[in-house]
Amino acid sequence: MRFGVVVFPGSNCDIDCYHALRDVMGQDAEYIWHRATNLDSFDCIVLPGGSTYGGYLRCGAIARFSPVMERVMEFAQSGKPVIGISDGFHVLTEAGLLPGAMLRNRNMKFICDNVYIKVENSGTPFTNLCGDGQVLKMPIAHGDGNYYADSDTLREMEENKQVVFRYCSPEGHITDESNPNGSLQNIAGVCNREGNVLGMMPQPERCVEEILGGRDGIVIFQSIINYLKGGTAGGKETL
Amino acid sequence: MERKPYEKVGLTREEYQRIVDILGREPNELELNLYGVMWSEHCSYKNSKPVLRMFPTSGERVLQGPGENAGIVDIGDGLAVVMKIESHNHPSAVEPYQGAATGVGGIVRDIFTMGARPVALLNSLRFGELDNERTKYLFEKVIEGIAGYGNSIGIPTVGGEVYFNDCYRGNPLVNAMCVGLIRHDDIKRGTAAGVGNSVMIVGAFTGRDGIGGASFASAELNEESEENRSPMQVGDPFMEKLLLEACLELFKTGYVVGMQDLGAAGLTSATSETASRGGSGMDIDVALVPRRETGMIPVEVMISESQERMLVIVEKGKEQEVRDIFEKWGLHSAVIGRVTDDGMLTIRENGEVVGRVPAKSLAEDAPVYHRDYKEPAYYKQLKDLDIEGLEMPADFNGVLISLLNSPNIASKEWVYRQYDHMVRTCTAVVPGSDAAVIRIRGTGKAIALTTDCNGRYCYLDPGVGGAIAVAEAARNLVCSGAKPLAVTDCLNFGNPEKPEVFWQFRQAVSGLSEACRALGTPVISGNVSFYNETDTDAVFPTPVVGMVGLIEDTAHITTQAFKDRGDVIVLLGENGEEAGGSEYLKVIHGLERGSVPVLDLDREKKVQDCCLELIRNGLVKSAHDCSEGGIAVALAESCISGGKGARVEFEGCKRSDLLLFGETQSRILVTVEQGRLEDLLETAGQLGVPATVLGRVEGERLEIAVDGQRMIGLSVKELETNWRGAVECIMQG
Amino acid sequence: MFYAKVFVTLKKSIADPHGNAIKEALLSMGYDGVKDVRMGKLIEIKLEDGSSAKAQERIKKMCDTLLANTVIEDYSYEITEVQP
Amino acid sequence: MFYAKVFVTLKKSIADPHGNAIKEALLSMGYDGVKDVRMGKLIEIKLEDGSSAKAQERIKKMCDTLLANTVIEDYSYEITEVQP
Ligand SMILES: Nc1ncnc2c1ncn2[C@@H]1O[C@H](COP(=O)(O)OP(=O)(O)O)[C@@H](O)[C@H]1O
Ligand SMILES: [Mg+2]
Repeated sequence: MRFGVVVFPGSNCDIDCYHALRDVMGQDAEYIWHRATNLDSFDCIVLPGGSTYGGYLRCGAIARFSPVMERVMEFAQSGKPVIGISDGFHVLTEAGLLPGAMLRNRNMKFICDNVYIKVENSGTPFTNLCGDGQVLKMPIAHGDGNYYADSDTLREMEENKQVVFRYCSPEGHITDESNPNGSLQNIAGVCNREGNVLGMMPQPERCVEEILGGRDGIVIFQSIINYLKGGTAGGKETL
Repeated sequence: MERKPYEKVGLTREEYQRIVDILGREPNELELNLYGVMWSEHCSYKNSKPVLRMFPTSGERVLQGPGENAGIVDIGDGLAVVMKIESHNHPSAVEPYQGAATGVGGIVRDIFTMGARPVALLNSLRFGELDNERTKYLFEKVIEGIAGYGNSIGIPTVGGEVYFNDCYRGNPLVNAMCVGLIRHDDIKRGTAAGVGNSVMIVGAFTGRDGIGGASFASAELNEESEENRSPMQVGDPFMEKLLLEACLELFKTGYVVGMQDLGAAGLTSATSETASRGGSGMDIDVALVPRRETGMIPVEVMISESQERMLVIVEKGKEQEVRDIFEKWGLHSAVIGRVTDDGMLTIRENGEVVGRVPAKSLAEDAPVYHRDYKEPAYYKQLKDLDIEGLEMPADFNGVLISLLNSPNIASKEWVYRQYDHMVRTCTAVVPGSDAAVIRIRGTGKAIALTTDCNGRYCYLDPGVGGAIAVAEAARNLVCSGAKPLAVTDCLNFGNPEKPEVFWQFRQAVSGLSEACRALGTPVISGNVSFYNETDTDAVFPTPVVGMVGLIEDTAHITTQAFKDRGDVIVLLGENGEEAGGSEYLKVIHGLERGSVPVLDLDREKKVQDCCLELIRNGLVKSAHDCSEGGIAVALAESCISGGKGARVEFEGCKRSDLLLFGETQSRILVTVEQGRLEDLLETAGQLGVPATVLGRVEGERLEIAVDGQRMIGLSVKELETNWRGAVECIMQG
Repeated sequence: MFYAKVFVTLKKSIADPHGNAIKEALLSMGYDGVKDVRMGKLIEIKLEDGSSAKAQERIKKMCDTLLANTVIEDYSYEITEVQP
Repeated sequence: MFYAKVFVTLKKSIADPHGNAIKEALLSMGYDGVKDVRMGKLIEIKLEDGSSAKAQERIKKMCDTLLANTVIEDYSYEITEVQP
């Protein structure tokens, strides 16, 4: 499969996504400069983490106007999978591809740590190899990951199963204590109504090798590959 | 009385005369200012140079020693590590967020100027005690500043240290260290050569920032200038990230002759140093320097310290190619002059020469001073410590908890949780163990990194304290499975014009040097920061040691955490009962005095070599060095990190408080599988290192007995709650 | 030349931890009587434009598209004509 | 009750990375004519006080001690009396 990792000015985790996809997952991966205008050859687009435009004004607010974003929107509208991680999640909300917005972490600090998240919807292209309710251990590294949406939007999202991940305790309980940043209802990742665009604050590319302290991120990438190959949920045994 | 013009730029009468001799005439205003900044202690090291010659600076693996933007040490496979540490103490005291942030920015530029990809940041920090709002504010904002900059440019901040002591109250220390990776073939130097080659300035526009502090001899300064000068800058990590990527891309073209970042003394030092190193001259026009502000006069352009700028010497005819690369990254670049062969730094404004001096005279010919030094009165007085008079604590559990709660020993998680320490996905050991470990992609190797310095030891005995800083740094690396390779140092001291301070400085450098020789770790780069004092007092002499080590095989990576119940705990080295200078003495008895722990460098080396050998033989499951808080704290930390308890027994002791909490050097706690214990003891014996079985990893509690008597018994949970929560609790309370 | 002062503030319904922290700090410094503190952004823009009405319109559009995220923020602005 | 709008801005001679990035973004979005953008803080304070003069004085003191760092920032404020 061919993955495109977008490089915005200020992207940092582009190389990490690239390595995870190529060296660990053995996929075809390529960087896409933010001025690129053709995404035809790609099967999946990754908006990586980092600090696009320094995070100035608001995270993702300026990158969202990069030339490549119009193509990303078309790509998404055509139903192909797009995943935004951390700052990439910001770009997706700013671009209106995902509902809601992000506030400053409630403790006002940047947080880099391992957290636990629970898979709330295992029917997406990004989670189809996860069990429903499966708990994953994953790093976060952000200052503005406090997810917000107004109550109408939230209700709609719940109805459509658009909340894909929630922060939880190691045992899978959704508690305030296990919520690192104050996100509304512990939301850690959401998808669009169609399910082909995912944004998540936890960073799967940071946990794909034992030497990095864990491999729970692999299932996310594996799910995408599975989806692209035409597989669907329930393909768990292939892991 | 009106001060003389040379006094206003900080020069003495003799120094002025020297300039007149060099030029064969009186300098004009601009020229005088150039000498003023370049011959300052900060740029010229005129007070410290003779002392720094004590450092060992060469070795098999040293590819670049002191004198360049950063030092370089070989790690095999055609790869090398580039590293440097630098202070940003004074700016951080005034504007902690921006002061710390721009400190990080500056050190990162030093690394990629050499052609290296920065892969890790560390920071060494000192503040007053956290008992007042001002200090808490400084601490909080410095951390935010480091995080704000480092996180944004995507270089992981993987380690460092923080200590609190009243001596730093008015004068916090903020030292930032950066480490880069490079292929030998790609090493670039800050050299200007090749007559006719172009001199370009790239990155941010030049403004009046960073020059408010400098004093001016000039009567011609207009009001616009006076009003708008600011001593501080605001860091722009986004610009730096672009600059970093653009410069690394540019190096690949082969068009770069030399590169230098614009740091202290801005364009003045960048032009004169590159020309001087290349044995060439330079002819530049300040009118060509892109500016952010109107009405700037030549001297302002020459000494502005606006951030995120680089000077690039480019092969003639390749300017457009260079421009294209910077444009791609959304950055400005401009040709401001060319390299000449007359050895002169010629400065023009719109073509007209406004200043012309020998480049080398600015960069290298500052006078050198051999300062007076004198042993301070306190030195002998404080050695006195009435150990008999120290009351034996009744409750050892309480002592251990107090130590774990001391911000100097407590977990620094509150700090490093704010740093992105994982970006670039190479951090194999994250902050919280003895040293950070970064794997080297494409090889089976890794490097280990640490910074260390116990300021209290260095105050009580600068010589031994300095040596211990090196020894502890090396020990931390060894505990991680690395062979120590090289040192970068940041020497933070008071006013060198005071003989007592200068004595501390000399002693410390001598101690550092001796230890560096003994442990085979040459000094490849460093930085001196003097005048760290307020009206009342100087800071403790604080010679911070940054060290890199090489792990030949990632399988050797070792951490301090206890791994499995049943493993045997062995002490390499020998226990002592030393009290002087310990955190125990400070926290429990309120004393900062006594003789610092003895350091026998031979023994230290043996213990370290032994530990590394054992690790390489696959015998060691965890390793942790004993430092502040002694062996009891070391045991507690290994328990906490591993989430497992331990049962330990000591024998043959006079004072159990000093045995458990004293800070005797050259000790490492290792654990080994029961089945391999004999192998371990045998190897240690062959290497002539005492190895004592202390006990086992077991249960959920730390149980320590001395000569059959139970001294400490606490649940790991309780240890952890205190140790992990202490700093956060203070900062929120 | 026009000079616009754009104010971007968090929606009233959204908690403002930063403002809160400042309020607590002020209270602890003895500034009692402080009832509420909110932290927002001030964006100053110098803009050349044909007419005040056009400047007005453009600023509004900048706010809607870039300067504010209306999911979480409100904005307002003041525009004055100034000498270039 | 008084309502104070405090504006904290970077000193003129200090580079403003945020403002700069916004300016570039606006230009690239086609808003030509944008000459300069600076980004600062807007701090809104609700304050109970005896008189307008006293509120004025206290706000100034808050700026000097907490709200701005006058090494790099300037501040100004507007105070109006409002219904509690
Ligand atoms: N300012 C800091 N930044 C990042 N990491 C830090 C900082 N201060 C302490 N740490 C980390 O916390 C751990 C403990 O620090 P310290 O007690 O100084 O270690 P040691 O005694 O082994 O030298 C180390 O892993 C260190 O890197
Ligand atoms: Mg230590």
